[in-house]
Amino acid sequence: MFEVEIYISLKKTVADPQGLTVKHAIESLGYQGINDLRMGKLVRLQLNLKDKKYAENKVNEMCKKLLVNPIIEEYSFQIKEI
Amino acid sequence: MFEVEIYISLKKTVADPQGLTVKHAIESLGYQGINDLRMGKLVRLQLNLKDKKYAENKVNEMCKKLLVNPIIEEYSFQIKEI
Amino acid sequence: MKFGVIVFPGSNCDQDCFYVVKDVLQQPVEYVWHKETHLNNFDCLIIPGGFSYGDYLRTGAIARFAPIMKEVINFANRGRFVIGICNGFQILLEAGLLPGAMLRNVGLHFICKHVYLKVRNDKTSFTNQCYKNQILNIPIAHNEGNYYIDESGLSELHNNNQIIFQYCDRDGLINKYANPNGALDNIAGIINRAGNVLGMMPHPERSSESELGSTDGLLIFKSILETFNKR
Amino acid sequence: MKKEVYRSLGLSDSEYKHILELLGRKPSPTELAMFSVEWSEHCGYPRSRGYLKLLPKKGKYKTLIGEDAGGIIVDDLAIIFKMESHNHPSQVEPKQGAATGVGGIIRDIFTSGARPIACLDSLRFGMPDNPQNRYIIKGVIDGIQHYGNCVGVPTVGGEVYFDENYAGNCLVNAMCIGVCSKDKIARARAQGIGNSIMYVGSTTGRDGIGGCSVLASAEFKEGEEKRPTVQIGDPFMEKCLIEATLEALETGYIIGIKDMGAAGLTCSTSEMAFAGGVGIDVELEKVPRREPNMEPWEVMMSESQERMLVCIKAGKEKEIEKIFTKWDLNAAVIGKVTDNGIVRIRDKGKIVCEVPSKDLADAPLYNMPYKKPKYLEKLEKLNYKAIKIPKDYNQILLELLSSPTICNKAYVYEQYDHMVQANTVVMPGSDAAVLRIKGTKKAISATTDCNSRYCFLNPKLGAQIAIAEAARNLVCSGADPAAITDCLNFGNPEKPDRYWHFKNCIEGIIKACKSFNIPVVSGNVSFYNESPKGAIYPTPGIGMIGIIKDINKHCTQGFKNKDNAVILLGKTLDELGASEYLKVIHKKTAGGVPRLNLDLEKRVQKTVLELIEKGLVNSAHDCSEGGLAIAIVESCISNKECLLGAEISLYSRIRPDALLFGESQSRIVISCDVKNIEKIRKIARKTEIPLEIIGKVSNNSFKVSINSKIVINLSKEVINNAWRDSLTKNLTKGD
Ligand SMILES: Nc1ncnc2c1ncn2[C@@H]1O[C@H](COP(=O)(O)OP(=O)(O)O)[C@@H](O)[C@H]1O
Ligand SMILES: [Mg+2]
Repeated sequence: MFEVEIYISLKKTVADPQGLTVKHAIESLGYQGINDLRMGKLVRLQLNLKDKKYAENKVNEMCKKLLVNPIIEEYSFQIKEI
Repeated sequence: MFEVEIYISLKKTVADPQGLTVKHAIESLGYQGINDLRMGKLVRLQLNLKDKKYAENKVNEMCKKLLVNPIIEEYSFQIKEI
Repeated sequence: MKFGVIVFPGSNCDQDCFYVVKDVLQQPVEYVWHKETHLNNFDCLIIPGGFSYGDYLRTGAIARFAPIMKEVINFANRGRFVIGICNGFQILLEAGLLPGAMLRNVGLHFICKHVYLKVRNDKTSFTNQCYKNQILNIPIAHNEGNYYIDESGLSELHNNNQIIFQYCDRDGLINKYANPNGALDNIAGIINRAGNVLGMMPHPERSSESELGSTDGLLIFKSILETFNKR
Repeated sequence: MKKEVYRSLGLSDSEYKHILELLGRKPSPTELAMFSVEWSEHCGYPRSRGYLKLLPKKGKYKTLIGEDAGGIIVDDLAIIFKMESHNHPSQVEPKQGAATGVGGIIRDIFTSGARPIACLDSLRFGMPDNPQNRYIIKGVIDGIQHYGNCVGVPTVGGEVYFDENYAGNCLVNAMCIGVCSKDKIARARAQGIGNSIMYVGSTTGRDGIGGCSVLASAEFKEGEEKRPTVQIGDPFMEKCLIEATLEALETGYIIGIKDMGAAGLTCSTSEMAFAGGVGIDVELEKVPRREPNMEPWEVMMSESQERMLVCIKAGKEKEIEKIFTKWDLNAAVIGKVTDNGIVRIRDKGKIVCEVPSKDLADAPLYNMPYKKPKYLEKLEKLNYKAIKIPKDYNQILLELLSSPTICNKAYVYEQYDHMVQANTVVMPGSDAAVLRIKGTKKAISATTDCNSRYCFLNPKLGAQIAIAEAARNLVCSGADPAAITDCLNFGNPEKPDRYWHFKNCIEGIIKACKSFNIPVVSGNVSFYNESPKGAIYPTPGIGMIGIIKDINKHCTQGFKNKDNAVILLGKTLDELGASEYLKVIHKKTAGGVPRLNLDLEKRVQKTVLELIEKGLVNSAHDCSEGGLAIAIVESCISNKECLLGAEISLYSRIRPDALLFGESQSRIVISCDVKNIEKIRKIARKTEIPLEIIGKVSNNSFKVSINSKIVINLSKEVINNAWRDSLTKNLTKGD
């Protein structure tokens, strides 16, 4: 069994107005020194598989097929046996 | 300077319709063995601060004040000097 | 001319499209359930607006895998007419029938209001009842209408006259003030290279009767009918 | 049973004693939990039912009353509607609180067999200059757009008021209207011994059972985390549920159906049994669940969203199940109808509840003490002379135009899909929304109204004005006012001053309804709207619908053509009390509420309706917050594509500020072709209402003179700028 965390975010070349808005909101609370802020998606799932390599392949597939739109997004993930 | 990744997700006790729908979608693509899937938010930011402890405190504050509603959400974060 | 309206769970403009085709355009029309695996002699398919699967992952991302979509793709590849409106446009993008992707509106809000569109290409199967640079009044209602495509894709669209509608102001000026959602080059609707698949964010089915304040949307349905009848 | 247990469930000592007497034994934990919600204000209305009974039930149209939502019959159609509050959840989790409020009211409508065709939302917040308030305001709007847009029901109208007294307790009242053929109305009851009880929709989790966690610590496990009382709405599921339910109702095999709202299964089982005069047996382990190891009372109390209970003709379960599974929804037979009038719940064979439905559903009724609050006497008295007459009316007008309660609300309603279903003929931005009914010439007009400052200063009159204003708004769109739903938001009813407000508001509603011959077909009570700073203003929100006979004869508030005559119908009195002007400019909430002559009001409305039906006017707009000057400005700049001005000449002996900004009732500003003036005059003479030609529409500036002296002269762009983006600017501060 694996616990997977997939991080999906907009490509650097794509503007992220939501990130900007959140950055301003934080700054208006008086926090300084935020250089860059980008919003993304987090997908947490448990995979009932045995082999780690195989599981990684599957996660990559899911991302490419469904979870991520490569025109605008990029992703990375972490996988951990539990 | 720190790079911070904040992971925000719905509390375990709160229903996650979005996660459920995505889980079904992945399953209907033929993937088996997904036990649980929950959607969340990812906030990536860079903090121009010196002290790690201090930076951690600030991130905790931002989460509590603005980014997270503790009634339904929980969060964790990673912080890394860059 | 026989129309089909695809129904995904979460579609919510399916009944409006159905109504306009049947009662205003007065053409035969049927619903097509997303779980179907074959299509019944349709001449034109409408992929309606709404929130297929709640738009829960990304707009259109899940609907694109519905069983019927294989058939829709075949149908389009055979040169038949497909029109995707709003969520339907988003689904066509995800399915790769049209190039590009949709981002969230720059203002980060859902926007529902009447806007003006300039007809950039009046020689298509979907616009032959309009004249070039005609200004149409058609409403939008979406959260993700911020059209995005990379540079080479964009110049390809321009070079092939695939940009059909651009957001403009009442006087036809295309500028950032007339851009409701941040879409690249004010793009509101595009067609594929072959010219048989149209995707547009505005809702022609909401502006096809004078009671609702505008009949400009009907021009699009009438254009398709005209193309079909001429064939 | 320990006192602490039932007390913290909200039951009093005497209520607990009453339960012991009813049962003749000690209640099980499940039963105790069920009693506690059924007898709460939320379900059983023990502190308000006595007064609600008095609301008029008959009017111009045949009424349908007594189910979850009520309605009227118009020709062959049933028009069902209701308004409901979701204040407390929205205060703690604005987005989801508001979203689930919308979801709940929509379910009430389609479980009556009607397709939801429109929503409205009546909102009250603290001032937008405070970041905490802004967070709530934006979150609530986001929740409404998120849910409403996704389920495909247009949000066509509503209201937003801002006042500091709502800062600690916002109000989110959502209204939904549905339509069906009158012989397709579904009932919220179980009937027919042996028929099946089916559960449909989303799964059951431990949502919203926070209040009952005491049962766990007392009887079961210690120290469980207190559950949030906010649920996450799933508009996608609800959209599927709407379609599946309406499809299932078409079969004719559904005997009864009820939404699982507050208190979920408890409410739906006991109330469906009670309404049908039957009993219901339920096997709890058959309930589809999201979480393992749920206690029986957790399942019974869960407030998981998007679920319903259905009573199905025996033998037809498979057919109904097929429809729901086609939409990928859960459907499970969990019980059956019995003849003993008892709600009997078994969990894995063990009986955990066995109570007559009547005992649960027929909550006790309390007489509450009431008393007029002392501070009112002081507030009522206002020394007008002490209020300085301003010098620069230009500045005052601009300040009012940009004040949050008066300024343009497009920031709100443009985030709502107000056109889906393609029926919206008059969109938000006019006095009332107008929806066509496809296949007929008729249309429905709808509005929500309540000036709670009036109700605070004079509840009885304030409530009457809310109804008069709602009717006036409908009339301005060309509709004949037909029926209302009310959403009664008040503070703690156990405090006599709060209860006095409640009682007087109800009396006001009754008086106005009788006068207009309009029934109250549905409604909702929300008490305990308090924060540490005190109670909210009493806010009896009125949702009203009207019928337009011929859709081609509707009207909107904006001026259409330059050189049209501007006419004021009704009379401006020398009154300033309780006005927005006093509050915004002079920072005063005081004075007598504007007078209301119901007879004059009705004649003004009748006149305007006749004028619209005869096609004699080009616009009609009532005077409300901000008075005559604001009403005329709004008519000038309603259409952003075609701003107009006006030249207005007033002659009067009352104070200029009262003349311009006072909120005298029963006034409507119309515009018309000059050639129609005489015809209009004749009709007004017949109905004996005051008529005054006060100027004309222009293409330039907005100019007002009083007794031949110019007091306001502003370009149409300047007034437009003050009004149009003010709310957006206020709310995006700090972004
Ligand atoms: N919360 C809201 N949701 C939708 N529409 C709204 C909301 N608030 C105001 N509106 C719309 O804005 C317009 C002006 O509202 P309001 O000033 O309250 O009108 P009135 O004073 O005539 O009752 C109306 O068309 C109303 O329906
Ligand atoms: Mg009004």
